[in-house]
Amino acid sequence: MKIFNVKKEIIENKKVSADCYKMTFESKEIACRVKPGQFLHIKCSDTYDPLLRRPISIHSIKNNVIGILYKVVGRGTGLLSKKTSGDPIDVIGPLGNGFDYQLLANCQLPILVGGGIGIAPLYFLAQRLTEQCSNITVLIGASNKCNILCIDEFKKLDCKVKVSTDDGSDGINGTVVDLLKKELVPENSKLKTQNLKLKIFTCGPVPMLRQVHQLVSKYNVSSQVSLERQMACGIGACMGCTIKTQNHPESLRDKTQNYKQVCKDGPVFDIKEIVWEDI
Amino acid sequence: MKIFNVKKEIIENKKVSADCYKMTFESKEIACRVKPGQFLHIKCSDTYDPLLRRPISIHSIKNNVIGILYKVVGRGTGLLSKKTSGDPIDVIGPLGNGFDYQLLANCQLPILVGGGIGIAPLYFLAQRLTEQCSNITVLIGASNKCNILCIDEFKKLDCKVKVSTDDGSDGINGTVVDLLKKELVPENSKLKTQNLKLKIFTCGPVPMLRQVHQLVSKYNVSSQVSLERQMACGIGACMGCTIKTQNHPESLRDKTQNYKQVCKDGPVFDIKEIVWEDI
Amino acid sequence: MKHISLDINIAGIKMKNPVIAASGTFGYGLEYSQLIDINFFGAIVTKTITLEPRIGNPQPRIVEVASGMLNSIGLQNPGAKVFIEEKLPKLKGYGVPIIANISGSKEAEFVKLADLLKDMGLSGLELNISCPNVEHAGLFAQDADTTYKLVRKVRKVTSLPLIVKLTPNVTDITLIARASEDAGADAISLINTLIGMSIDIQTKMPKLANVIGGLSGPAVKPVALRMVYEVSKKVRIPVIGMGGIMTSEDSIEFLLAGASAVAIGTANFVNPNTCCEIIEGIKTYMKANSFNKISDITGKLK
Amino acid sequence: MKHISLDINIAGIKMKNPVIAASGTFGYGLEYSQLIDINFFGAIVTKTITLEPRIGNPQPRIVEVASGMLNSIGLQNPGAKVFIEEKLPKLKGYGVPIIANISGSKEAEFVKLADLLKDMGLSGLELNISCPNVEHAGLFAQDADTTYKLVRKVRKVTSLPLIVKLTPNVTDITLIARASEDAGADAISLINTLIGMSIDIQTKMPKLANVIGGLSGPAVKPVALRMVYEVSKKVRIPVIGMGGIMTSEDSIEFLLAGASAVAIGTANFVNPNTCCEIIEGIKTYMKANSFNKISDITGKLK
Ligand SMILES: Cc1cc2nc3c(=O)[nH]c(=O)nc-3n(C[C@H](O)[C@H](O)[C@H](O)COP(=O)(O)OP(=O)(O)OC[C@H]3O[C@@H](n4cnc5c(N)ncnc54)[C@H](O)[C@@H]3O)c2cc1C
Ligand SMILES: Cc1cc2nc3c(=O)[nH]c(=O)nc-3n(C[C@H](O)[C@H](O)[C@H](O)COP(=O)(O)OP(=O)(O)OC[C@H]3O[C@@H](n4cnc5c(N)ncnc54)[C@H](O)[C@@H]3O)c2cc1C
Ligand SMILES: Cc1cc2nc3c(=O)[nH]c(=O)nc-3n(C[C@H](O)[C@H](O)[C@H](O)COP(=O)(O)O)c2cc1C
Ligand SMILES: Cc1cc2nc3c(=O)[nH]c(=O)nc-3n(C[C@H](O)[C@H](O)[C@H](O)COP(=O)(O)O)c2cc1C
Ligand code: FES
Ligand code: FES
Repeated sequence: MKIFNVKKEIIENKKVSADCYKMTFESKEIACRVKPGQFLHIKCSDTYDPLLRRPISIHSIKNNVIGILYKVVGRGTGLLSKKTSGDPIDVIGPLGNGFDYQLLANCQLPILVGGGIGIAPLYFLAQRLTEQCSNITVLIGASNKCNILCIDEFKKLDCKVKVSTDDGSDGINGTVVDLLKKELVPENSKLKTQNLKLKIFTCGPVPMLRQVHQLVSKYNVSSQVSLERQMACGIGACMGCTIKTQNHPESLRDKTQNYKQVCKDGPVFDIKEIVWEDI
Repeated sequence: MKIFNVKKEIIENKKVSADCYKMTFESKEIACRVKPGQFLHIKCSDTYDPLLRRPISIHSIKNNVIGILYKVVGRGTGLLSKKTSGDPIDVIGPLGNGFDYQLLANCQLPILVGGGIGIAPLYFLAQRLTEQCSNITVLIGASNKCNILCIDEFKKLDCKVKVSTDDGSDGINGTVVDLLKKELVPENSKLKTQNLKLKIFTCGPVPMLRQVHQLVSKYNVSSQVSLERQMACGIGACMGCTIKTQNHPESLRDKTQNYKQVCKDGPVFDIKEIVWEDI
Repeated sequence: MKHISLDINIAGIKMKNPVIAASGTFGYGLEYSQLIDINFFGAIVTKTITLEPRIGNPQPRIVEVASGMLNSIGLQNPGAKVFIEEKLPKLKGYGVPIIANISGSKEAEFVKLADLLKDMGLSGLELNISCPNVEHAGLFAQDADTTYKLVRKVRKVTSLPLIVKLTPNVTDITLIARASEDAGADAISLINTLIGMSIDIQTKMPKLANVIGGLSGPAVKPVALRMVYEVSKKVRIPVIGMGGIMTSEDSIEFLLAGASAVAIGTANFVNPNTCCEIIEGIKTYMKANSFNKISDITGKLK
Repeated sequence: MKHISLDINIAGIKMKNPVIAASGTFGYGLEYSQLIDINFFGAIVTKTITLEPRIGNPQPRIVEVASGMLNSIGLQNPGAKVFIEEKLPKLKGYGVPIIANISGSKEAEFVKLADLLKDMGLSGLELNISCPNVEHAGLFAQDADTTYKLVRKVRKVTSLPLIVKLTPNVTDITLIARASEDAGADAISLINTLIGMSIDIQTKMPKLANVIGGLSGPAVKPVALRMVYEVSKKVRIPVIGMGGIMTSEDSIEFLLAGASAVAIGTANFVNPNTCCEIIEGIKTYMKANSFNKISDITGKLK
């Protein structure tokens, strides 16, 4: 697969919540190849401090305009947030494998489960899913009302949106896993009679993903998860971002096969593939 | 003497020639204590790259507004030039000793000799000299017409301004040392009969200063020179910026007395004090 | 105007320019081929290969520090068999000399591996006797005698150009370089990473699961450059300089200090186009300074 | 709520906090007193003093590098006599323990100087056996035996708290630290600067007139931290950690790694207020983590 290092001008970089920003720029090369779940490796500084690029998922594609949604957590994202329209931006992408979102005709119902900034890649996924179906459910978890992201955007795509907040300031009082539980338990029997299958796509902090894993294991629902790791190269060369996965058939010959690279083999994995105790 | 580390907002930072900028900010603490020839130690970046501060002379004082005039030559000054009005600036000052510009009543005629960006500290000196006399001559040397700095400002102070350019695009075709030669040779006899003494203040690149030194030694004219050195602390603590000076009477007891610190004992020296072969 | 040539011949390895991809930062060459034309390189050194597959160290393995990074990959690699059967055939399709970087925890492993790799169409072998991310009491390259013995044994089983890669974590690197030369090395690579550490003050735990890791990037450049300068004055075999090279200016510093070629590691992560830019930059510098060949620059420090 | 105390006692030197001004970066303490209140410091270590005045190395002596600087000051100092007669009386006026840092090119010079300084009201002596900017074959602190002998002799002539400052330019710093402890040192300071170099590719000359110089600043922090961690596990005497400390977070990393106090060098140049900010930052951290005294942090790495 072809990967590009493009240097573009920022179209817009605007604050969308207390600590999140949305940035857009145009790149035909990337836009016409990228799949939901793939990410970009972004240079945040022209100096050696900070030195490394930062991985950020693709949040939206509209024509050739690429959108990213990011949270300011440290120096790299801090510098990114200071850039303004017209400033240059240097990105490498598209990177990683992306979600496998081909639905089996009408018999699969997608549920998108995003915790915090984990919602970022799911919006682009929803954009693409609407081309196939109209039954998308989006579960958004946030610490409080002010930090809920993308709710209007998802509604505009006609998604069924449900919200949870840790402090109950909006939606249900609880976590996005509580929301998911509700989708799974009662519906499950209904769906079965209609011969429908849920398909879950999730991204968020590790503790949340671990709970999602427990839940979907219990109900045996097909789930894909987008993971994060500290990255250096982002392209599969440095072995910095490995993750332990379930035993690979080849692992007798080559035990390294049990370790995958989040940047290249991921960031999206089948939730069952990951050895969750090892994260 | 009291030194301050002030954090202020930039009032203005504007381009004044192809590669020079003038920045202003307000600091009462510094403004009410500073002498011409003193400098500031300026933080150009919030990151560790570049790490050290950059020494820049005080170019002008108006009420409590401090002006600096700087040339973009590398990363530090490059970053400085990108700052805009309202951005924070972190400076330490006033540092160094400054010019000794008390004139002996009316019997001393000041000549200010600036090569390139070396003109920067001389404007502030001219501001202060006008309080004492009205006979200031300013010699400005530049590579070409577009790089001549401050000509109007000096004229507004009623200084007699003469210009040289390396390519003859303005003023005389030659260097500022050629200009100075003209001031010294013919005038010298005239001045003597009037019992007037020239007093030279100069700043610029080392090859130019060396020539000024030769010239003024020949005519035995009192001259002060502002020098540059790579600096770390700027305050006299690190011994990074030493310069060899003529034998000190104490040097038998302590030979380090022959070495002065440009940041603390300078940057202004009597031109005769410097061992020019050693620079 | 004379013809400017960037060709070099290091220890019998013919390269079209002196810019090499450093071990461990370029995988097996194939990953970056989706993004850049790897035919531009003077040579490619593979990620370290060991006899048996290694799963490497636990996560996290990477942490950024001021002007650099720490890594504790721990030589994760699929082992010699997979390398020979799967990686190498693809790599040989490129028009670039391939240098296999090998390591082991015992002398015998190096020897066996060198023997295994001798007729595989490789352009050279680099002995990584300096990886800080594996457990044994001290690195081979921290002791001149140990280095001498190891290199001597490997030398006996292979006629491939033999490059020995040294660690900067020593009192006097020239002693280790001399020992390598005496034992029959054809070239010296330096530096591998400096051993460092970083702590998360909130969790009170080391940021790397392995506690310590190897420091690379611009932060180490002054140390690397000094060591290249010291070593190149003491050995007659060529020195491949590396450590924090980000630009052609950095590369030229290493050449002036005495390196015959340079290798680029961490910079690939930051700017995958670094090597191409360096090649162009060296060319421009040669033109401006009337240098016709790389050896005109090597060691020309005044 | 319990009372938080930053007091420490290092080798008999009572400090009101563990933040020390590092040798060579704070002059004789007086320069910075025009700008900051130096009474805040836990202690001040003077610029290295030698028996005779030294004019130091030629210019340029300083060059900036990525996240750090190289210096080749070469121990310029006015000598013991001027120090005792002019500098010390002023310094003693402050309410801060003064530690004199001393050096020499021969063992005998150290001994003589230590003897001279023993009844001068100093709080301690730091032996700089690790300055890379003076010429002799290797630094004292690059060899355990040499270190042992030197420290032993100095120990005999002074009952002042004796701190030995080590160089990071060694294969195994724990050996040198152990030798110092065995010889009677009361504390260990580390690290001095890493030896580095930088080249001007236009003039083709080293950027420092002395060719090599000492690397300091954030670039060296990972190496310094690792060495503090290693050494503090191997010696019983306290370790003073330094190398690239810019913030209270950095300081706390050193404490967690095993340091009993920290010293601040290059950071003073960048932000003269660093030490005060660090003291405040450590206090805040202690509150948040329910630590009551500095020794609650020291070595608490999980
Ligand atoms: C595939 C992938 C996709 C991502 N997509 C998004 C996204 O769409 N929006 C978003 O806001 N964030 C995303 N992240 C996380 C984002 O990369 C980190 O928040 C960012 O790198 C932090 O950089 P910083 O300099 O601001 O923080 P730092 O000051 O470096 O560190 C702050 C925190 O961020 C973590 N962090 C630092 N560097 C990385 C890194 N390279 N990878 C992962 N974590 C890191 C640190 O461990 C630390 O906890 C993604 C991460 C990955 C791996
Ligand atoms: C007392 C004093 C007053 C000065 N006043 C002015 C002024 O009013 N206007 C002005 O434009 N310049 C002035 N300079 C020069 C100015 O400090 C340097 O141009 C600046 O530090 C370069 O920084 P940089 O990061 O842009 O360049 P770098 O990328 O660091 O280097 C570019 C060039 O600048 C030189 N340089 C770098 N750092 C220093 C330093 N700390 N001191 C001296 N030279 C350095 C380098 O040797 C190199 O040749 C003054 C210097 C001194 C010592
Ligand atoms: C992530 C990473 C992995 C590395 N792996 C290896 C390796 O497997 N074998 C080896 O000899 N050197 C390895 N190195 C060291 C580099 O080849 C190089 O010597 C060092 O990083 C200094 O160069 P740099 O600053 O340009 O990166 C690795 C470096 C990094 C950053
Ligand atoms: C300009 C400069 C001068 C120094 N002079 C001395 C010295 O005279 N004696 C000494 O023991 N250490 C000296 N050092 C080393 C520092 O004390 C300290 O060990 C080192 O710089 C690492 O700390 P830092 O990164 O905080 O600067 C000097 C360091 C610098 C930067
Ligand atoms: S980040 Fe380098 S292999 Fe994944
Ligand atoms: S710059 Fe530190 S003494 Fe002058």
